[in-house]
Amino acid sequence: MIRDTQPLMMNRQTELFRFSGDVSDPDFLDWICHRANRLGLNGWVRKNAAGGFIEALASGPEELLDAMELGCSLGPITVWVETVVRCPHDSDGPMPNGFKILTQAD
Amino acid sequence: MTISDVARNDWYPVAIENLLIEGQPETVVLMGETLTILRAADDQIKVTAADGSECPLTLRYGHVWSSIGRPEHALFDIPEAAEEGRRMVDCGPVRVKASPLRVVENFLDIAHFPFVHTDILGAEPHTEVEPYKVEIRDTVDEVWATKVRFFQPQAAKSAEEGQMTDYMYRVPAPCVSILYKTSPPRPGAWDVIGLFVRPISEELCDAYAWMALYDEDSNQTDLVQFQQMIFLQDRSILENQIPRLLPLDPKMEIPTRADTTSVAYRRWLKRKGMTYGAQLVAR
Amino acid sequence: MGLQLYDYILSGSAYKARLLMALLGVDYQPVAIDFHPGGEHKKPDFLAINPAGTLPVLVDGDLTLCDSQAILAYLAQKFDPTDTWFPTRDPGVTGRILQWLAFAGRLTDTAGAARLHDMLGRPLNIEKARTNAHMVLRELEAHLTEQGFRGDNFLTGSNPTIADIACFPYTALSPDGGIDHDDYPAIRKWLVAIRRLPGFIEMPGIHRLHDMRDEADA
Amino acid sequence: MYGLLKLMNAGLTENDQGSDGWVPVVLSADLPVAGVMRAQIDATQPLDLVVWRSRSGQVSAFDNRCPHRGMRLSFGFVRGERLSCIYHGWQYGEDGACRHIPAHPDMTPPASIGANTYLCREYDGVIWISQNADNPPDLPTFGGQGLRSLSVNRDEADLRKLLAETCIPLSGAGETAPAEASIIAENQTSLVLESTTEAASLQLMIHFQKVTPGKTMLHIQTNPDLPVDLRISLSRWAERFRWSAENMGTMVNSWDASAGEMRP
Repeated sequence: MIRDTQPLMMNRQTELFRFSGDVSDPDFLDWICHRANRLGLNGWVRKNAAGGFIEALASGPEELLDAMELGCSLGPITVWVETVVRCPHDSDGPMPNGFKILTQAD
Repeated sequence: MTISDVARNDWYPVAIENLLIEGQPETVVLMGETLTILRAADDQIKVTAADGSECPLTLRYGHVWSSIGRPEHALFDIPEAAEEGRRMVDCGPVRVKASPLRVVENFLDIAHFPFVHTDILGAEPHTEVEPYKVEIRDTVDEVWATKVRFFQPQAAKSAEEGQMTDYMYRVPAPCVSILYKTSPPRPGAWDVIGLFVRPISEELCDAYAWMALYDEDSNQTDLVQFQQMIFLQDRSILENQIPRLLPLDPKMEIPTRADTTSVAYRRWLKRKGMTYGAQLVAR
Repeated sequence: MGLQLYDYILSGSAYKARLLMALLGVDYQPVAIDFHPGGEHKKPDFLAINPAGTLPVLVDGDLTLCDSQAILAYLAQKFDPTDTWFPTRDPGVTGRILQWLAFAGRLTDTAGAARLHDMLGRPLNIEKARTNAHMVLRELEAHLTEQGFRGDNFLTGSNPTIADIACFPYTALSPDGGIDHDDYPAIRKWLVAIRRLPGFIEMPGIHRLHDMRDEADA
Repeated sequence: MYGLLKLMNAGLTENDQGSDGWVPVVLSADLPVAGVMRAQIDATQPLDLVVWRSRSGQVSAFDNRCPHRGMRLSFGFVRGERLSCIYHGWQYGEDGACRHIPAHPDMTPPASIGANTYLCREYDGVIWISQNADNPPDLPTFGGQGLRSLSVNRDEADLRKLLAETCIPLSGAGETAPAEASIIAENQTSLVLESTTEAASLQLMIHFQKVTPGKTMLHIQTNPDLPVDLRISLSRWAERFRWSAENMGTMVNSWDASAGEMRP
């Protein structure tokens, strides 16, 4: 069903999330993407193979970024998120419309 | 199904100590097993399994606690129970057709007060949940939520107007939640309300409320019935949440900051491997 | 000394008396009896007041009434100057009201018993109780459907009477005993009509109608 | 001459394939303004739905599960054009989109947070639900009056068979020769029973809702403007039909003398 996009009255902000712990299940990326789309956030998620963690850039109102953190900190049963680190991100570049998974090639 | 060790080897409430009458055995079901509780002629209380074997026993906080496994730890401590001047109130078991974990989770929630406990614990338009602090305290292996504040329309019988009330929540065991709340007669002190849940099955439980209050005036039965009123307002919610098990994967849900305690509780259950009463894959 | 009501907060029968007194604006002194977990209603002090050991009990001076339907009739006769809650001038009307007061007893025995089983763990053949409760609710549904054809919103006419108050609690509370209202559209409308009465009070298991607090829609 | 009213357009023929995908869930009159109800539909994927009517009269249907924490929305309440969940008061518009989260009152929820919606149409006195957006409603037209809905603990197929095979006097007591009713039209969702005597003609349209296996809801409409006593008779006929269906027997072929009289 197509819905009108509502104007978000709140201040949008962009944050970089780092999820670490036992996060190797590749389905976790889909899970995060699904959560971000559900929350109407823009951005991307990718696996940081070198660092062994997942990182995501998400843009939206603060309350929804909090909801993003909460949902992902629990995540699917195959994953244990030990820590979530969030830091503000000054992004000059354009944010993707919607939320997507970046592959290693991206 | 197999019951995970963490669920088996824990303590659960099986009776109210004061209500056990000598020579009159009571039977209850704990995670599918029938237990018999008896106060013998020598005033000793015993809990026996269906095969006749004796079960572990602890008498504390007005309740008889037992287990179908072998608890390696003592029952959690509630230091306030030993404080002088408090009044202990046993509110009795209420049966709920829901996962015991759902019952505990609901007890940790404040955002429902204006809609479910209208004009008692909350009232519109005072619905905002301010940020509060939640942590898993590794040293004691407990979930704590502190600095919780919420508008209460009538904090005490004498109160004319509503006010912000302070709360703290503590989860010392998967099926137990303890609430600390500003004591109206002693603003600097906390009243303590515990919810002790006995899983009958994964989707059915008995919940015992217990209170340790600073209150010298109220009639004991009035206190019991106030607590029963609150809990019965929650019961129809608990029996109508889908799924009946508590999801450990929140894919079908949308927790927000007001649900921080709920998420911390579920994370803690997940880490402990407490899967009894939990749904592992979201549906 | 005024009215005293020996009361239990979770009792649908005691709620009948509380509800009618609220609707009539009658003051009373509630006396909480520890039905659960204490079983105080079966102990000597209470049995001295009501040998049957049931709740509620209404005491008004020298008079003690131990049946919720009788309490409703008494309260309406004594405190309703409009004579609408229990009109007795027309024998046909009176007869029909008494018929529904008796019917209320069947609700208590079926849906009320199922609720005590599911909520407080009282022993019962629960499947049988639920089946019988649905049979009773079907009768109520059929009657309310016919009342609807007549343009009447309540059990015996266009105004509520003690018949409605007597049948309301255990019908409204039946989901507490695993008996939902999905099959009963006329009952659903009737329950809402009672909850909309001025002066209505709730009890645990019967939430208030939050829609009565209408907000400006953004 | 109320009984001689003809169906303006029964909308059904023997070849009619019916309105595939549309399921009747309630008579319009049984879902008043600000009404909220639960409807179950037995399908390949069984549905548990909330159906509600806004202040302005609009009807909507969602999954009966609040996206926040799974509470059944059928316990909720309607204010204005929104349905609120009873648990934490999350509000949803008729399109299912979340409009307000009371715990975070200053935030405007994004349109992506919403309840799962179904097509919901009010048509000719009945509220219908469909999962299939590609399938336009082709619903029966009857122009009648809602009689009542009642649940029967039998499968729809059994009920149709029983209705087809059984001699069912629809007319009231006092008739010299109670007429037999026959099915004059039938499709996948509904059928029309007609009973004609010299004095009167009666039609009942029955819409079937599969609720759960072994349980069917009948939503019954009649000719418009029937007198009260005849409507009572027909309501009691429906009760007798249910009794008969649930007891596996044949229809009791006598009219309840206590039922209303039909006076030409």
